[in-house]
Amino acid sequence: MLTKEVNDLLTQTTPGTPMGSMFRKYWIPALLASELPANDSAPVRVKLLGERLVAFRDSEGRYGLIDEFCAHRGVSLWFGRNEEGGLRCPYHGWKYDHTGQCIDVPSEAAESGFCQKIKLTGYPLVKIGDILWTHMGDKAERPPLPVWEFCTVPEEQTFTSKRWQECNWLQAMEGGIDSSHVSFLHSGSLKTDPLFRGAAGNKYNQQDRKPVFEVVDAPGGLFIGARRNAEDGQYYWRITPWVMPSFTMVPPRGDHPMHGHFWIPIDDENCWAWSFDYHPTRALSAEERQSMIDGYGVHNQYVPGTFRPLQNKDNDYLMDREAQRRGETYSGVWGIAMQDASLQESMGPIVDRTKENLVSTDNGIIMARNRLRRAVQALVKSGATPPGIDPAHQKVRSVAAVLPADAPFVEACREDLTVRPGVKQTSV
Amino acid sequence: MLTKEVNDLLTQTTPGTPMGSMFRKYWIPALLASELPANDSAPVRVKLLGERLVAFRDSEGRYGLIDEFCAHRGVSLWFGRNEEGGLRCPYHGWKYDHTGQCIDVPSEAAESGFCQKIKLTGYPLVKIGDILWTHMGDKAERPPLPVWEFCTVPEEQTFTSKRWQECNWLQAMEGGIDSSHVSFLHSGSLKTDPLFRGAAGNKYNQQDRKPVFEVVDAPGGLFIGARRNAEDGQYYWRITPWVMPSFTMVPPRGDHPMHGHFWIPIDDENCWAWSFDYHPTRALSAEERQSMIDGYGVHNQYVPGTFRPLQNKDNDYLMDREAQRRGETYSGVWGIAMQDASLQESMGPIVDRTKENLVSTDNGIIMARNRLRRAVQALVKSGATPPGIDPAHQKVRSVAAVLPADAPFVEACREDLTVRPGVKQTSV
Amino acid sequence: MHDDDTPFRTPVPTFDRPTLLSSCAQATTAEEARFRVQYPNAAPRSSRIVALDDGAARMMDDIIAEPRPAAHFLKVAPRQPDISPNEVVLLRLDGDEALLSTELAGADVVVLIATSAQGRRAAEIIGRVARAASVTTAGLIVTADAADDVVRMMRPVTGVLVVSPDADHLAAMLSALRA
Amino acid sequence: MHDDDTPFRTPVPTFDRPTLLSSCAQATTAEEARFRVQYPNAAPRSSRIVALDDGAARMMDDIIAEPRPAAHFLKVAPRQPDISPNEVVLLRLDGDEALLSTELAGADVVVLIATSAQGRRAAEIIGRVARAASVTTAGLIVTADAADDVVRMMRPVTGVLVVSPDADHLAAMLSALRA
Repeated sequence: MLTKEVNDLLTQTTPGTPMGSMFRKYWIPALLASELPANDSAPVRVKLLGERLVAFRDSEGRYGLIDEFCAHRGVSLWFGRNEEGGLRCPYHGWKYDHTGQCIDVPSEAAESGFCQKIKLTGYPLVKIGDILWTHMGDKAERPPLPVWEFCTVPEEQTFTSKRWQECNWLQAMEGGIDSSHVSFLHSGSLKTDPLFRGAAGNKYNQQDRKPVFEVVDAPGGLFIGARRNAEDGQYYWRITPWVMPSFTMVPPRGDHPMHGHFWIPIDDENCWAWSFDYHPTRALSAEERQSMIDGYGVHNQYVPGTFRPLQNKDNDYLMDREAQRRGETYSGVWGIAMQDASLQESMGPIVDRTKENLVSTDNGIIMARNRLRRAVQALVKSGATPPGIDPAHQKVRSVAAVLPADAPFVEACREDLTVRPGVKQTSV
Repeated sequence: MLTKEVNDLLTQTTPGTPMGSMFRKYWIPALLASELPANDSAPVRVKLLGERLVAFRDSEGRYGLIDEFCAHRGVSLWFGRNEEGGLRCPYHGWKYDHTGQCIDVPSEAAESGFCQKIKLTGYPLVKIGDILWTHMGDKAERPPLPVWEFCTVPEEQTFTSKRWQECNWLQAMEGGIDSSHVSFLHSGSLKTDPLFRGAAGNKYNQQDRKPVFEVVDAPGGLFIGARRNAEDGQYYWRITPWVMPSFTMVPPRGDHPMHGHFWIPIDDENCWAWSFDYHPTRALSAEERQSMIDGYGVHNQYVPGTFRPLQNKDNDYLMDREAQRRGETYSGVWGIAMQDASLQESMGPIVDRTKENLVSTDNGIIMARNRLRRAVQALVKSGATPPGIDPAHQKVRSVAAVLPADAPFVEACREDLTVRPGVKQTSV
Repeated sequence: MHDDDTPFRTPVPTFDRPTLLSSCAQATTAEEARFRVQYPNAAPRSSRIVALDDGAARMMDDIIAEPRPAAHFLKVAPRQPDISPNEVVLLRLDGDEALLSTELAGADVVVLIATSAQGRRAAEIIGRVARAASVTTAGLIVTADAADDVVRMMRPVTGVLVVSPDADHLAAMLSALRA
Repeated sequence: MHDDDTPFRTPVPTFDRPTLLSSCAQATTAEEARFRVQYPNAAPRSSRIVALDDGAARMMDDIIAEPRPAAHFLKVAPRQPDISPNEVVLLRLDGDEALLSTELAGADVVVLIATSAQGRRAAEIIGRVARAASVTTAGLIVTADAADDVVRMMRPVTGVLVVSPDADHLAAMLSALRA
């Protein structure tokens, strides 16, 4: 459990909140590059950390992420005309460039310079990989651009999706570092999902449903090791890196692509679950890519034309009690992603952690919360740079390996847990 | 901008608020007469100025507008049986007449006179034109019945619709007196709408997109003149009357019917946009009436069976970016009414006017707000009768005219701005 | 050309449009409205309010109790020495003289107040010089009469004109414009 | 048997599912969340926190300012008389001696804290006896070094292991576990 004060501290990210200030220190995913496919394409509403913004790509291809509402009367610029180097409000024709600077107020003489006095908030948008990244904090303290491996490998080796999750970012993220639910909730999927099945390591998961956890502090966050019995007194280890504030990677299975997540607050009661799949050294096969598009693995299907999952709380996640009974799915909900999301959403928009009853296998979550709390408090107190901003912290991989019984897993896998260009992942 | 205090003063109309008291001085539109088509027809829920009411037409054809909830246990009388001269609650049979007087409590002996002790709030409902009007204020101070021209001409000359708008009444009303957006937001519609196209005056709108405004105080409200350059050094004037609290008329185009609006608070975050079209001296043609029914001009299409616009915030107003690009519509939203409503709703349920940045072309809105503020404060302070109640204030028309360069437009059009029975509108 | 030369095309609204996460449904709730515009999105404006005649000067005195740091309140001086056809001598609140050319430099908007046609010559110069300098002008005529001559004086020199018998519109306008 | 021997079957999501009143849609609103768990749904837990070495004992002293009535804070005594191969002598906060067997009776969880391999023998006994008594064990290693030997000591005797250079995880863990 957490006290109400700490629960509020970690879950609230709107402007002016401590955790909101911390998220504003990082480059975070804002939208898929495919959402702004061409110069002068339709603007897109973006809500991040409680701020209402509109993203657009101007006539010269410059990306802009600016305040959604016109400074004149507060109309949404989503209705705007994206043309001739800026976004024009359709109400009285005020026009803004990609930085949010007002560049035309038709009712005033152009020479008066009135428009120069009007400036909307504007954040940068930078395309790296499939994603447009933004930094919503102080321009003077803008950190280096992100170097996560999944978005810096060649494009044929990577695939990214995002889905709307209807709960606070923290309870979604906690699912990403909670290895102890895999043997239960996702047990059906290990058999049937084309992006998981067939890996040699799967048998350890299914033979030993009581993994033992070790949680090890790392400069950028944590390494969470789950060990199961393997042959000859050795252990099968699945190692999940968590990098602050909200990057997680799932341990690999065989030569399947590696995958992971970013959990980004939309507002305090909604978040984006970003999901990626990539292979460090080879292109994704056509079948793999199609499976990802079809919603297998960590991805999902959508309500057409939206980023809302096809299975959502309004249709009970298309729960199938018969499939649950037959054991094809453990909870009756199809797909890894929605198995997690359905349960996390059912916990409420912001779970009340004063009421939970944690056990010692929850120590990964306990440690992560404590790291977040410490980093936020250090930021508030002394402006300390939070972990995860240093590019070295971002160069991590997950690992699946069989190790001798007494080997400390982080030391034994030091190199495997680090991005090594041209070297494939360590996996079983 | 407005201070928070004045913004609250002007936008809040629930019982006991100053602006709520002012609205309760006027006869206001409550519902379309067609909503109560016959004696003993189904009762209709009506919410006005934050009050929950139910309207019905009793067995003798008397209209009633009474408190929605039964005095016994609070059941909604919308479920009631409208029969035998009253509305009977289906729960325990309490029955009310069209004034709200309880006339039967079955559990009590009729002789006890118990029911005479029970009286729900009841307001008058009077049919004038297509509308049932109500007065929700003190009966002793009931003003003369409304005499607006659009509802006193013969019925074949007039058409009225209403639509639900999901924002505060004031920001909807401000759109009605904001002439400076016409050259932008509605520019596509002037070409294509059958209720606008073809007027000689349209060319002035399109040739001169920077109108100059003059705002002139009038006893009942304002006259807002927008002048554009015409031939031979003359000006093309479009004159919008605003009568307090919320009646506006659009300047006419050619011999097209004249139109205008009432903006009536449902509660603080919703309002009814009433829209009328009439011709002072001729019947509407079948084509014109059909165009109005089809949602052209200031009218709109509906979600079937409701007064909610077919284009609404849940479907992004069926925005068409291709039509926006082709220039058929300026914002991509179809129809004058929904072009306005979409932007006004995007400003939020009650726009925060402390944050806006007005310019001098917004002086019509600035003046109207100041008139409302003064009238409310005078009412609170000394009980002064607000403008717009005097029938003389209601006998106004909008005008479109070409005038000499130095003519004061109100003086030059004194007669044209006044209702003259049997004389058609002044229009170009 | 006539407007109705354009062929009329009826857009066909349909129901098969999805509700996007980013839809207006999310865009207009009371809860999220709290988070709009958390910062000053406009630089302070600098305005000059000029009383063109004696009645206007009295009106102005009535409203300057409220401090408006970005506004200069000015009156046309009774004596106008013949400096230049483009110059007007103005008086600051403290009685010091100021030149129109100095005051216009750095101004965003000039509000001219008139109660009569007394200030015709000054109005003509201020309007002409402000237009040349691309400074927005607004006019407020406060008079209970028909005021034809005042309208004739003010219309050519202002970008927007307000006519009212009530002096309190001046304060409302300045406040609304953040002047 | 291989996992992929199982025939692959694609479930077909459909749209023809009604939203029930009892659907999750109703179950996950902010309003209803207030009404969850209105009563104590868990009995108090009883925990034993055991410092295995001197560094761990100093750390423990730092956090016990906060009262934790359901927790017993214990240190492995420096002198271990040879009572039994299944017994460890512990010291309570007040300096009194307590036996492991006594302390384990009624305990829900034992948290072992180590900063070095100094407490190897005590750790081995506590882990073995706790497992036999079905008492959950958790280990916290607080050390800035690689700590191979401490991991080797703690891994066989704990059900979950946390390794961190920061002492403040102890307080966070105890609080999170309601210890």
